[in-house]
Amino acid sequence: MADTLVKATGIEVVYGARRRFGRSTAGGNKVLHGIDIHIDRHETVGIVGESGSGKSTLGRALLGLTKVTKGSINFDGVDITRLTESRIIPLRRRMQMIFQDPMSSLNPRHSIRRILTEPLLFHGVATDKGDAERRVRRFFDRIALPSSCLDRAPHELSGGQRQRIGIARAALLEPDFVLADEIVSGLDASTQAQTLNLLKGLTREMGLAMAFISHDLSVIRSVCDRVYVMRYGSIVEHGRCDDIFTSPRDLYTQLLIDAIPLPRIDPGWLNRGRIDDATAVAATI
Amino acid sequence: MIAMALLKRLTTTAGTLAGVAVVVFVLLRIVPGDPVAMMISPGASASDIAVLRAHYGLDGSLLSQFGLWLQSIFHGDLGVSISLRRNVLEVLLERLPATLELCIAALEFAVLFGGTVAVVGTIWRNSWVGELIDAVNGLLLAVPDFVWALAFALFFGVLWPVLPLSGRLDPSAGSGMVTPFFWAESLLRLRFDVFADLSRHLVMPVLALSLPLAAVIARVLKDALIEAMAQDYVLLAQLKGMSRLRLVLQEALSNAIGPTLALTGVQFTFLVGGTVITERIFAYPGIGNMAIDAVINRDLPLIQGLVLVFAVIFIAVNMLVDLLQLVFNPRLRHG
Amino acid sequence: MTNSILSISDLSARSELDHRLILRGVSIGVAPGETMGLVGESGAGKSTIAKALLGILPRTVRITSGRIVFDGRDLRNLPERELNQIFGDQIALIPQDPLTALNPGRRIEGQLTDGLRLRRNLPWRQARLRALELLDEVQIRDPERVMRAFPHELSGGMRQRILIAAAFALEPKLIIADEPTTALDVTVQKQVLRLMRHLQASHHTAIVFVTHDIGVVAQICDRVTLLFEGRVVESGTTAEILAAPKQPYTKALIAAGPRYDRPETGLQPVPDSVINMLRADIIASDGRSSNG
Amino acid sequence: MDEAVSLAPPTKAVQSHSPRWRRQLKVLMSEPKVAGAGGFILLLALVALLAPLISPHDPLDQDLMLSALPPAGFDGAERGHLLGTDNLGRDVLSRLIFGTRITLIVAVVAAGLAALIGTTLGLLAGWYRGLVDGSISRLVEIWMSFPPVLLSILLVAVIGSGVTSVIAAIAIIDWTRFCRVIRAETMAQAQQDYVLAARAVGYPRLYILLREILPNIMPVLLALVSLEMGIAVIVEGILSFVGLSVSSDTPTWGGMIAEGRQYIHQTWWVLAAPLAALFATVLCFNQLGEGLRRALDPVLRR
Repeated sequence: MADTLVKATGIEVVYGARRRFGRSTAGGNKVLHGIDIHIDRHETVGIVGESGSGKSTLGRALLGLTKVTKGSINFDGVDITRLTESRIIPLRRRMQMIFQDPMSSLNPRHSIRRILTEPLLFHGVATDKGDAERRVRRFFDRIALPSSCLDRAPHELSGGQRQRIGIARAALLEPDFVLADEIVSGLDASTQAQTLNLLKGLTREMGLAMAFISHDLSVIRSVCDRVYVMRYGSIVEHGRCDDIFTSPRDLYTQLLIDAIPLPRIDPGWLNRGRIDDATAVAATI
Repeated sequence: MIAMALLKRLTTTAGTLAGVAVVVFVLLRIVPGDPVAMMISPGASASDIAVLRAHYGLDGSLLSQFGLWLQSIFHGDLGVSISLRRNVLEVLLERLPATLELCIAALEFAVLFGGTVAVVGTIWRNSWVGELIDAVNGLLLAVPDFVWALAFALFFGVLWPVLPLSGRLDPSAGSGMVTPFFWAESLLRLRFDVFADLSRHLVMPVLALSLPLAAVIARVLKDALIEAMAQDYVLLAQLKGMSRLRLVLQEALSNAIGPTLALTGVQFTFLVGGTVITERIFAYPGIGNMAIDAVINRDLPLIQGLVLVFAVIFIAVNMLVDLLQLVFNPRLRHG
Repeated sequence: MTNSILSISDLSARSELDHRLILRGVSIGVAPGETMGLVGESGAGKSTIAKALLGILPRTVRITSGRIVFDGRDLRNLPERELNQIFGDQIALIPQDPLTALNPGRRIEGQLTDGLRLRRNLPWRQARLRALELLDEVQIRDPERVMRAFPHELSGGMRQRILIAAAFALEPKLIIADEPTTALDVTVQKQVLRLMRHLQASHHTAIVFVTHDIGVVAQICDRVTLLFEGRVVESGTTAEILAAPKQPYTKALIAAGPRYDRPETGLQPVPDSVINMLRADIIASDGRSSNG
Repeated sequence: MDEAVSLAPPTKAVQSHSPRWRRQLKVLMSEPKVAGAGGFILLLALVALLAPLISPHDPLDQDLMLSALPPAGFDGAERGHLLGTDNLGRDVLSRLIFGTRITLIVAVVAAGLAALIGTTLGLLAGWYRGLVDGSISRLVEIWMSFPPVLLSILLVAVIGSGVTSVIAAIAIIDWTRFCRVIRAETMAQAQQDYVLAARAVGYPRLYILLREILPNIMPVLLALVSLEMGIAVIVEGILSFVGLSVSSDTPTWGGMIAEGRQYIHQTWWVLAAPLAALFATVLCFNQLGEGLRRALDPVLRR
């Protein structure tokens, strides 16, 4: 498994556990129940699940941004689970993140120039300010953004522009691994398509490995090679997209796929797969 | 669930009280110079000083002094006031009711006036009425009780002398009140002559204390109401045929009170603190007025007693606010 | 549209803030008991139409021309008193976000019975019984407990069912469903869509279903009206629109969304050429109407 | 579902090309409250600076022949004394002008100190949470259990009167106001995605606090500082009213108010003039604060 880049084994995360002298006692709700997941180099892996499935928490745990209460995370052979902050910094450059809400993920008081050039200087990807500026301008041509944006503040740009700035911030650091957390939900079909095509192009050109989190199976199918299906903090099924979508083994996955309304006339769809409402009710209260 | 929240609140309150006790004890001990020297009246003999030192155990270690001091407080022995030559607790209990009546009257007026302004400002928020309320409220927020008190004294006391400038009751009215709670007692015993006179004395100090609180309530409650009015559930209620007033009172108010309570609590403690200067301006015989004299006369036991009383009031107010939060916010109750 | 319950003709609306046209001569007809889909990307004007039908247009939006005939009466020149009998009574709303559409500070019972008591002045006991029936009808297992519950104790799907029950409570002739399932998980969405279709059949209520998801339209709507920046691009039965769309924009919009059953075809953004052609047409017609 | 999308091309047109700080300055000045209130305070500062030049009389020299003169416009007024004289014959306007000095010094220095202490503790408590937050919050809770006015009077009495002790008293008491607000604002900002993004980039924790979060706290902080200056002016007024502020010969508004209160029936204007000045100053600091909060907050402004 030489080409495995990110590997997580038996991860558990508990929110709100009251910590007594470092040991987390009982209490608090367990959000992830023993997750095993791996992502190989240059591979795009989907993580899909409905709200409350824990997919976002898993994503942040993979990047070491959320403390894991049990299990370990390995990035390119290094166990980063309990690394101190200072020792994880060099690795940070190689694993980046793109956010769902372009408005709140860019610092409102920083100019776009500062948001994009500072990380390059911090990690030494660029030798000096001029080098950083050149890299950013070259990248702007690639993602069709006018370089006059550099002097603007985030709230002076459109939603689509801000989303591309978010992608640029991650890609400019030339990482090996990118986490995309629900980056297209809430966008119109057209802008969604533009953004996903841009991202697919970049991952191919830069040979990035990507974990793509979404609640939308159709988006997952058109972007990812493999997919993990999650429900209530556990993985119910995983495999190549072609296998999962044509012959799903797990009942919940079937339910999830069948629940997607397709833009074609399908009279039977509405009444197919009547799961007993009791289970739905019990599960959700 | 509520019991657990209460228990947690009690422990933090105990912690705060302990902290307050330590601060008061230390504050009065770090005073430059010998604490006793501060406490003795001029011309006291050497033996008096020795007695005082022994009484406060000043010869023992700081810790034992603190222990001794705490014990005495638990037994209600706050020491003897130097300037008044009377038991501190007794004096406090005698004058506290006057201040409490003043503060409660101010609170009632502030809640009524501030609440009404907030509701009216919300209903007509898109008209000139709304803008006018905002502008006037902006000014009110800037005027502290100190400025109000002096402005009233100037206007009602001098230029248009309608109200008495000082005191709590005209000696001529002949109170004949038994309890120190004159205002409440005169009402209960239907002594309207006394009640009227008391009220005339109370108008200016109550207004001076309550207007700043009313301005805060009006501003905070109106912002919370307007935010609630923008929610879908108010739109649905409107579609059910509710009148604008009922929309505000039934739909928005229940959710707007929660956030407003916290700020009103803090602001009310400032109001109680404000009695120190407001009572002084109107020579109103409450504990606030007495506090300034205590400080000027360096009457340490009395100062200690006053600071503790104020602290207890503040902590009680904060606890009351937390309990009310539980009442008004079902989500907190169910956790 | 001879026996239509709702007939909007040539409706135009303008924003007071920047004086731009939001609706440009929209005409839509809805038959009793029929579900009409209003589809379009954000900014197409579908939500403005929905608000106009409920009389809750924001103060800054003004209808400049056109007629809205509901149940034979033109809403634009009815007295205020009569309009109040229609909005929220004969025309009801199913809102989008169940999290903000129920009052967090009040139990469910009050929010369900208010409409019955205010609009039908049912006594308190009778309104409570009717509310329990409604909860049963929307397949809620334990109506008594739900009546006493506060919104934060219930799931999103459960809350949306309650809102649907509230909408059908007054037996309206027309329901405006404003993106009712957008905020829900896809499994919950399917249950809610199934419930709406079932209730529509038993109450034969017309529904104007506003959404940006063409998949949902395909499964739930009898007819569809596609909007682009305030103008009707195409309108017809769902089968016609999906099988043989006449306008290039319609074809492009259907193809834009990703599809799990045909991964290679999806992700084609609407080409700029199609958008520019539409816009040129709009500017031309704006020119005609403003000096016409 | 926002409806009003203009016919402009998909990406928003990018506005003018002036550098960011000039645009921010233009925005600040366009806010009426900032321009108006700011202007008055600048004027006040000038008056304080040039007091000896512009003051018609020496604030201290008494002239019993001209005592208790009413202000201009009332019968018995004297030309040279616009706002009249007090019962010792001292010119009210001159004392008012010189009083501005103490007022502004106390306002600026006390508010600055309180801001420094409170903001530092607030940032630390809001960002590092855990034990740090617990102990600071407990300290604030204890500190707020004392009535601020009484505590300041007590402190000044203990430290001894004088401008420095007044400033120290105000700072020691009012830092909790900054700590409470800045802690809440820091916690709110810390939940934003841009902070998570900074952590993802790998910036150290302290760097994120100072370079990413602090700039976003500025609007609230600046507004609070100007509010605090207004409060400091009031507390200084109260302290000199109670006779604890500066030594009696230096004129202060509070001192004038105290004398005015004593002879309220004979010379009401001796109370009215400083009271009006105090009110105008506090009102301006307050309005400046609100103006700054609205002008500097991009979301509010859009």
